[in-house]
Amino acid sequence: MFIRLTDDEEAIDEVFSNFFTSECGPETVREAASTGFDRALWDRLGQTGAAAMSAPESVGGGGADLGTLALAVGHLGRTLAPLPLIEHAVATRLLARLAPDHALLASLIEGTAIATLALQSDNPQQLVPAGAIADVVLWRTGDEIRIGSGGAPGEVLNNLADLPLNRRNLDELCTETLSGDSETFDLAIAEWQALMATALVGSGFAALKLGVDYVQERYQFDKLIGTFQSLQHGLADASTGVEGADLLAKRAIWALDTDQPNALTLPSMAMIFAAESALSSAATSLQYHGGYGFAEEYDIQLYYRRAKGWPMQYGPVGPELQRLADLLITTGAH
Amino acid sequence: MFIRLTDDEEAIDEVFSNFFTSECGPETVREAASTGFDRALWDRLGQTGAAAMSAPESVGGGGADLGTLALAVGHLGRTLAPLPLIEHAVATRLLARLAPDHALLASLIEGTAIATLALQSDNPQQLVPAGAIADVVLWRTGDEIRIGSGGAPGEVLNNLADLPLNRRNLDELCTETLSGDSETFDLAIAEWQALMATALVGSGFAALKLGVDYVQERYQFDKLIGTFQSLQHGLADASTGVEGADLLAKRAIWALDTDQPNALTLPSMAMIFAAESALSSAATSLQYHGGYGFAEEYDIQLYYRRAKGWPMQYGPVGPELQRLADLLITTGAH
Amino acid sequence: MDFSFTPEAEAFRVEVKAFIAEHLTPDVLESTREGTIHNQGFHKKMAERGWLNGAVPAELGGGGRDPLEMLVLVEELQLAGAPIDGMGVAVIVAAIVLELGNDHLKETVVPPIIGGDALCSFGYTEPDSGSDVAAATTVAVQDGDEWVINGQKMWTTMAHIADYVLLLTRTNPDVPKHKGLTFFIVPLDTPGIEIQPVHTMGTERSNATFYDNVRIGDEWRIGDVDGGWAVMKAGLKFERGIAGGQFPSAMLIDAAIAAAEAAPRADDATAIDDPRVREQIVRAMIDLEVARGFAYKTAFLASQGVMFGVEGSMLKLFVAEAYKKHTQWFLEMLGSEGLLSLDTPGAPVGGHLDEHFRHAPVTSIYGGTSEITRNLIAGAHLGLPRS
Amino acid sequence: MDFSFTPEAEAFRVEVKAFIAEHLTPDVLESTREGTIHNQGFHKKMAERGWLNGAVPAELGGGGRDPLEMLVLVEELQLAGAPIDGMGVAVIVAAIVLELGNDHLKETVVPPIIGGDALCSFGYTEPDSGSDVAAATTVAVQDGDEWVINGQKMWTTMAHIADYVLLLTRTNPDVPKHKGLTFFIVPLDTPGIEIQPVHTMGTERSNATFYDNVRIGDEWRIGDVDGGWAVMKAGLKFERGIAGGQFPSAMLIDAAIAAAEAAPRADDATAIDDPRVREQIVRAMIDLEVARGFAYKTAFLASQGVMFGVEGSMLKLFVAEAYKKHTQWFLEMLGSEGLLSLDTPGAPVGGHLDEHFRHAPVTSIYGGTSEITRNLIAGAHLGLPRS
Repeated sequence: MFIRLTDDEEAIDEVFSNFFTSECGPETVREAASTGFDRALWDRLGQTGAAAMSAPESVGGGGADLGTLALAVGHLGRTLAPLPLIEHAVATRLLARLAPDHALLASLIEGTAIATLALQSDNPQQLVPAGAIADVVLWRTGDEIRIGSGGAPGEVLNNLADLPLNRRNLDELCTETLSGDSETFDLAIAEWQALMATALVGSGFAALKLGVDYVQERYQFDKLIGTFQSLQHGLADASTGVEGADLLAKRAIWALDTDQPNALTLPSMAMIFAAESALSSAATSLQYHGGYGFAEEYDIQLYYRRAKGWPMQYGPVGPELQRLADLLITTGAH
Repeated sequence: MFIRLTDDEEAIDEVFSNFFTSECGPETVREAASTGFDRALWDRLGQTGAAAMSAPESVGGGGADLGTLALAVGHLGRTLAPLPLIEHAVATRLLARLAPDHALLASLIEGTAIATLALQSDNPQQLVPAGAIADVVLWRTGDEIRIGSGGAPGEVLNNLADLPLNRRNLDELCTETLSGDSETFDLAIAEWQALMATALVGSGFAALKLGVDYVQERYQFDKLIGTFQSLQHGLADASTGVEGADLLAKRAIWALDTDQPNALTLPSMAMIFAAESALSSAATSLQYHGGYGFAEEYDIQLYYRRAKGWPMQYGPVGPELQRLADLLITTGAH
Repeated sequence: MDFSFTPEAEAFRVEVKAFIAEHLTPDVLESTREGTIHNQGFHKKMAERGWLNGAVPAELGGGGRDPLEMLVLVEELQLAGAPIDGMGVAVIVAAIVLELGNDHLKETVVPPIIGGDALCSFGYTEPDSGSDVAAATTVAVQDGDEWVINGQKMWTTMAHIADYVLLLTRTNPDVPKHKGLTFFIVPLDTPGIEIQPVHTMGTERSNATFYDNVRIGDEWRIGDVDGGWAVMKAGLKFERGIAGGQFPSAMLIDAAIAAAEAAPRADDATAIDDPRVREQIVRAMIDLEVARGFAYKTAFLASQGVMFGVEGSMLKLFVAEAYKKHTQWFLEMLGSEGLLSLDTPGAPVGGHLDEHFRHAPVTSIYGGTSEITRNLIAGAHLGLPRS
Repeated sequence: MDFSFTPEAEAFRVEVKAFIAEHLTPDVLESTREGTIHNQGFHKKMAERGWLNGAVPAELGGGGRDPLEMLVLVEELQLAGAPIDGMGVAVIVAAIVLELGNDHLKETVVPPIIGGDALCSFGYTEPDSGSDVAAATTVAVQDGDEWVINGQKMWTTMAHIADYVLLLTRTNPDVPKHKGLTFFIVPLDTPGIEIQPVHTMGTERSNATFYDNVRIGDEWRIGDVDGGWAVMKAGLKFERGIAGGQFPSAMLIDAAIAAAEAAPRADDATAIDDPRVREQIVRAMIDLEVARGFAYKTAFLASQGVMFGVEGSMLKLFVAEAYKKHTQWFLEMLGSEGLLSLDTPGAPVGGHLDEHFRHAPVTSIYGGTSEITRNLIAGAHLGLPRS
């Protein structure tokens, strides 16, 4: 057991911390609001090797584990960087797993093409994460895993979280079926969930910090509002939620990296809990901003919208909880 | 619209307020803990006419509406009086509605026999409210409403809310089938729900008062704990819940008395909301009592246990919410 | 105990519904998309019915319509999603002027406001004073018969289309803060006023207004010099008369049911078949009934001449907190499709659930945050001592 | 990042499970029904394994077992519902004595406590000082080589079966309150001590203890005169080493699943088929995993020699609030049958869900209320200023 970053991880974390805080301020996020994507930033991230870092070395990737990728994703979450890092990394890993010799892999490793995966099975008209910009899409139909390329619409459907979201007509893509077990796709989904949890945790920490900083600047009734006990308690609860989500997300990432028995359920749990914690953190901080929390000009609303919107890409939480129930209650695995 | 007591109602309310506060202190409640029933108190209540007040005049009752009965039930809730007033009144009204000439009615009006109703249909072995002491039970099997008498077990099954609860083997009672529409039983259920909501609201107000009083007596850190903002906010939320439940319970009672279109759904809504508000009120007050809240010696735990236990007699809330959904979503009646 | 509306109120409800059917056209609804919940044509039509005047107490010379009928009006308008921000301000300003204003104001301001020809906005809040409204620093200094005003206001919603602003100023910095305030009704075309838009994450547009040596005559003052706190309290009092029906969840529930019926789920079901969604809809319905209880009680008390009940505060607190929760539920049940915003192709029920979600947080902030409201309930209702 | 237990810890888990299977007999479980979560035989068996000593840091002369292994121990014991209140107190008292005690105490008190032959109880809380423990008023006055103690303690759980009480007293009333405190270890058979039971709404029995001119020698003092606050902080520090695993919900979830599988619902279904119940069980499982995260982190920090992390406070807060919520859900799903109490005929899963419901509220009170814990997180972790 070693529940903090190793020295190596610390060093990598610092690189990403520097990258995201220096390259992606709130103005970057606002400028990309209508497209959900900053290609120049993507290219710069690609130069750090991050886009391909978690692909196997055998296909030209960096061979890093998810835990290392999660360091970058955490900072993406903190800064709300408009980049399809999660989708691209997960889809690239999936393709490398299923078809290590696939012709498309090279451009994905280079980052010149963007890959994503469709999260719903058997729905050829679904909204795909990064669907507006992805050149390559992987999805599941029945027991088959397919890959399609071409025809990124570019256009974005306006959405709550300023995401590069669009519908993809999967049947119309230039499609091929990949050989491989359908359950490999479950693993990709779990990776997406665990990384989404990681991004949400990052956003939750950042939103909490906005609130904590604001209540230490704002006076009302001749008192710093950060001294009011009800605000202190609201922020303490939010902090507890995000810290708990952080530990769970990290454990989910670890479970995937080390192939633990709960590697397919912990990521889902982490995503569900992180979604609620991040939203609660953003909503609490927003509330304590008073009217300013609602103003476009302040950053907290950016976090509020993404905390709700990011995990909605997966689908409604109700059916996911029932899926977990089927997996967990029948086996009694808790 | 007249949302307060009329002068007549004020007078009646005062009578019941005096009766319950003078006749039923916390020691009365504790003494009846193992039986859930204080027969001497029941007899004294009977002398005020309360037990039969809401039965029609045509069968010898007081002819009062539910709104008037609810005044007594509210004070029963505030004092946690160990009396089967709700069950007896509802069952007596049901019998009078179905069989105004029934031989058992006289003793029910006198209060020498106690009536109740089984809340679950088609379950001959169910736990019946006041089942340990009721001489007469009404229930529904299929489309039939039945009445049975005799064999009150006397013995109580130990339970969370110190209720006179026991299982009744309905098949073994001396039974007859009453003529009348099965839906008449729905009305009795709704009356029970609305009165249960009323009792819960009473208990919620009393529990809140215990908390408000305690925080104005207790010092910690050289401060009256009632000055701490987080406690103030917790109590404000609890108060809002109970006041809201009060208005909803009153409207449910009124809807039954005046045969409104939502007379069969508002009582259920009121019971569900009152149950949560009363529990939240008791739990909040208990928490602010610190360790004493947990001690048998303090009264708040009596409220905490009843707030949870009383409405559980009806059944789990999940299926009830689904029943409401079937009634309300399909008709769009909101 | 009687929760029924009078036959007159029920008849009025029929009238209001017919009015809505006739005048709340798609164009009117569309017009609020620019972010200001006001439509001049619709507002004028309401004024022509005498409904603005109806909300002004009779003893002040207003229409003095039964508060329960005004509740019916607001309830139906809100259920239909009609733009009524302008109405709310108009009624309160007219009532304040009639109670505390001078003849100039009564003659100049009230008739066009009540007639639906002029629009007013509130100028209370400042960048540094939100909850603590009495801390206003916008300064008014007397100069002969005139006042010279300098300062800034935030959240002067509708100021860009309004004729007047009800402006809270500081006229005495040397006394406890709530004793040095004075109110003015300032025509917004007075030189020195600048209006800048404030955009929000909801669809609403508000404004910041700047006052740079704005000169107005003393006839625009309302209430006594340094008597602003009394004006504020009067405004609060009249607010109760028309704010009884705060039912954002009523519209939301309709939208949620429609959206759930169309949202596909596994096995050819839709979200409306999901027990979890059904439970959430029923819970929202229960909360709505609770809100109605508070609203009815508040309106009943107003009809009895009792202006301040704790029910008004509880209504505000309960409705805002419940509404926020409901918007979270009903957006979430849609999964990825729920992300699509207003007027985006394919957005469930036109994206209105997203709109509700974006709008909801401000309802626990404006007009008194939930925290301030809880303080009030704890103090005034429960009698808990100040810390 | 590594969340795995060492092979040694996993081997130890096997040993603990075997121990539990052998020694946690129905009789032992039954014995706690009288309300004291301690069984002397079971406690002694644990001591014989060296597990009490294992939790005492090596640098103090204790067993100094890896905190992660102690976490495994506590986790397994709690999952099995073993009585471990006595263990918790023993370890903390032994460690405090070894760190701050004199030779008399080290020789007299530590061996029997660590050996499982003597039992200790905490005497911190008083009728008027709960959260504000430094406000203790039980007085100790020096009289030659002796101290004379007068006062009263509340919640001296296990005092009626214990040999010692770790007693917080006031020795100087003229200094700031936390600077005038002194600790003693008082043998409970000393004349002048009276123990009265305090019954609770849970099944637990606690005690009030009264001290009437209790005379003890100075050799029973621990820490400096007026140095009680340092002793208190030492105790808090050692608490982290063994309190890592607070998992009441783990047992609860097992009971809830068993109860749901047996609870009939309409159409021949049981509650376990109800999507609402299934969701609640999964949510409780998620909360349990979150709690594990905090517990593992706390134990990891302890194993690294880092004693104070905010994770311990968050663990306490999160677990108590989640547990209360879970007990409400799982009792409620049973409807009327859920009302039946422990050992009542026909009670679902023996009435344990009712027992959990009754017990839960105290978990957000003792050892620091949720309010105090939130204060702590806001101040120490978020850096928010005192009001």
